[in-house]
Amino acid sequence: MQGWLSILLMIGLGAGFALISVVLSNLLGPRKPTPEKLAPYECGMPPVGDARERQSVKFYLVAMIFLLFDIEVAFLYPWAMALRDLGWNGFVQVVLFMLLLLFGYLYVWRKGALDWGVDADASRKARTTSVGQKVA
Amino acid sequence: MDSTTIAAALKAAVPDAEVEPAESRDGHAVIYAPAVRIAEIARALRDAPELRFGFLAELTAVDFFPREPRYEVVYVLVSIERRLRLRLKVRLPGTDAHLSTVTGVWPAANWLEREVWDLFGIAFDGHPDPRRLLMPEDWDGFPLRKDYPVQIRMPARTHEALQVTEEEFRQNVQRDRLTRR
Amino acid sequence: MGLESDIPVLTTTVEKMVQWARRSSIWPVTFGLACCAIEMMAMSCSRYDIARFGAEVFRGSPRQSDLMIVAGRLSRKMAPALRRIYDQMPEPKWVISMGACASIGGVFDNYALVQGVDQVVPVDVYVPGCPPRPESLIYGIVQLQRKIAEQRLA
Amino acid sequence: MPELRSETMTVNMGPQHPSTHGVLRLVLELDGEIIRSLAPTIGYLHTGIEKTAEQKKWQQVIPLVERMDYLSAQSNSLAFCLSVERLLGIEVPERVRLIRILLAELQRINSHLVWLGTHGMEVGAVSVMLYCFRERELLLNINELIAGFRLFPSYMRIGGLREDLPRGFHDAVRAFLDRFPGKLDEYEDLLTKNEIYLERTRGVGRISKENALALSLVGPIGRAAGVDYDVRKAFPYLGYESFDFAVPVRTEGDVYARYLVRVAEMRESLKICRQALDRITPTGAFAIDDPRITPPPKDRVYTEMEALIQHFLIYSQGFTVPAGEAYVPVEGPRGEQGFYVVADGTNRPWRVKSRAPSLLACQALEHMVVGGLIADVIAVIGSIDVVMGDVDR
Repeated sequence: MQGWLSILLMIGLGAGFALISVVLSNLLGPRKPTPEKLAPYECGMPPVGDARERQSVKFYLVAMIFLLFDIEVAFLYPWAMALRDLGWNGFVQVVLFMLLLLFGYLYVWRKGALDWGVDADASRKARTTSVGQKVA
Repeated sequence: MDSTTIAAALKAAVPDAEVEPAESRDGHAVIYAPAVRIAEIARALRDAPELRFGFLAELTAVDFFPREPRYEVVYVLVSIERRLRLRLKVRLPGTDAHLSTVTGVWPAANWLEREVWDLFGIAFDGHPDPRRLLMPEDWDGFPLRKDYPVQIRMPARTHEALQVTEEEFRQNVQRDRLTRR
Repeated sequence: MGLESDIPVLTTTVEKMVQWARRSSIWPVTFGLACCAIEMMAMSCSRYDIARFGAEVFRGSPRQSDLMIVAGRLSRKMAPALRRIYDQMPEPKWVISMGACASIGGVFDNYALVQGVDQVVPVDVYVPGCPPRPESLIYGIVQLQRKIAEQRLA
Repeated sequence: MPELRSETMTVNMGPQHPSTHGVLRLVLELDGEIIRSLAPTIGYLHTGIEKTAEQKKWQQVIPLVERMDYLSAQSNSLAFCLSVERLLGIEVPERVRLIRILLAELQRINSHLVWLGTHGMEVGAVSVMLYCFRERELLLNINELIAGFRLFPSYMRIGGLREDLPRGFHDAVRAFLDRFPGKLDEYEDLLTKNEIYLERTRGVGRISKENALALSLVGPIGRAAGVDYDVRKAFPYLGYESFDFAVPVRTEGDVYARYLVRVAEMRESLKICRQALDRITPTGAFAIDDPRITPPPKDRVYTEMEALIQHFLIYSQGFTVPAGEAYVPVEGPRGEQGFYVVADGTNRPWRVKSRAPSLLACQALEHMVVGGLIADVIAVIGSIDVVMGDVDR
């Protein structure tokens, strides 16, 4: 039980601090909404168009790929802590886990999901020359 | 290569343009050109082999208010290969001063002509985008004219209408709050 | 604010504590218009470091700032934008009008400038100079801090 | 599978933006992160300086002119003084020409330091800004030494200088000239071979030589694109032909080339400053001794009547400039600067028009940015070194 106390304490402190600052600022903060203040901030100009516009799908794609590899790193932390007593078979398991994700990374790279920006745009246009035909 | 030789070379390129050199105090050639033929003269100045004025340094106007040919539009041109500088000047009457644009010859003149239109009211025919450059879009009067007062007592316009009217905005905020709860 | 008893505790009123917190970390919004902005940048760099007074974080958006330093000459075309930025700042907000051009139109008494920013936004501290030296702007910010210290928590 | 209908999104990078170097407004049309079109709007800092200059006497126009392009105040006042002196037909003494060259080159380094600092900070190298502004403070100390004012010394006057050089001037400038090359190498170590900086700037905002010349981009932007035109070499003034310095020219025309050109220009300016400093004598003639233009020394004003009259005539009525027009080009930090001055024979200018290199750089922004990423707009605006005071006047 002794080990768990420090973790609970840390979670309590973290959540507590966040909770307190949110609740306090909601309660104590002065609230004087005026139409100008609530208008979206457009660098000093009246808002041009509304903010809910269609986003291109590659933003979503990159977010997913980032999530994937971020969680992979998150798994490494506890493993690195317990490295000594896991011994060799723990090590082999992690290497297998990393290899699996490495293949995933290579696949994503080859499919061009990581290409971003000007050259990607040009190559994508070159690949889909006419309507619907995908050039290998 | 002072103004007379440049004028002669220009007469050779554009035969019937009455181009007259003028004396200048700062050692650079000065030439007066007719307002109607400015487009061909500009093209000749840039493309004629012995002139090659490829760099338009400056395009501005001067308002000599009481004097009758009221405006003078000034083109400061530089030929980098020949190391020549030239000031091409065009006299314009006071009422309905207009001139054909030279953005075809020097694309840099686009904004410079917009600024001359904005501050002097000299129209440039055929200009791709003849809006005001520096003053607010709905400004009336041309500030750099000599008969325009220096200081105008006008309260600063601080309120620009929001994209939506006020009660429309209030309804949006209301509806937003309802849907969230 | 006193230290009567021997318990090492500092007693103060909530208002003093809140005003102390507000004035010790004023976050200015980057509103550099002209030459005064260069002196404002010089003030936030290493020689006249404004970080000593807690105001070195120049926030880009008005939502996260509570001080607007109008640094430079305000033209008529820019006045509505200045007013909108001021409106979009959250409530405890202050304005420093830096330089002669912002305060009274300065050298340029002509059609193009708003002769004094106080026609557009309420100003708390006027800093003279064209451009004011970084020290005088820091002095302006310290005066503003003194002004905040006395303000009531209405 | 029909081609997906993609909508473009208009984003307003408005007048109040941390990285538009002042109040420049860009309405960007974005497809994802790629810019389809860009419409700059300027005029948010229009101060009507040219209109106010027509109401002032000749010597009073110098403080106005310095506040146009507020990063190169000395070369602005130098350009104005040269144009008016050409109209008056007067020649300043040799020593004054050397001091003016030295001050103009120090102002170029000063302006390039502000450019390097802000451009570095926007691309992510925040420490470059702190270092650059630290060196710039030494230059501002020199300005304070000669005229008591950091940014706009107004030290150059029509007909020479305001007063002679102060005592500690030579060792102050020499101290700066000895310290600065080492610091410049420090900045280069930070950026020149920095992989992130190369990735952010190489091939970004490219403009071809013909396009640059057609859009009248001279100065560092033109020289980075291959336009080999420097007013100090093409139309020498003030005796620049007696100095040996090189003009750095590159051909790529992208943000990285402009960075290299400006850093090389700073080294060349150091060479010019050293040569000029050795040829300037600590004391000597500092203005032309024409009684109509240069006020008499103070001690004579207190004792002699004519000096008193001459002093008050100059400061109350000013001097008259014969009718005519003049335009003397000067190589400012942003390219060719010059004042087209028209005089009508009275003691006030009839028309003062300043050539604004930043205005043309702003106009060319569209050709450099369309097709690139939105993050590159920040790097390109930093690289063309736009000063809004110069754009809007």
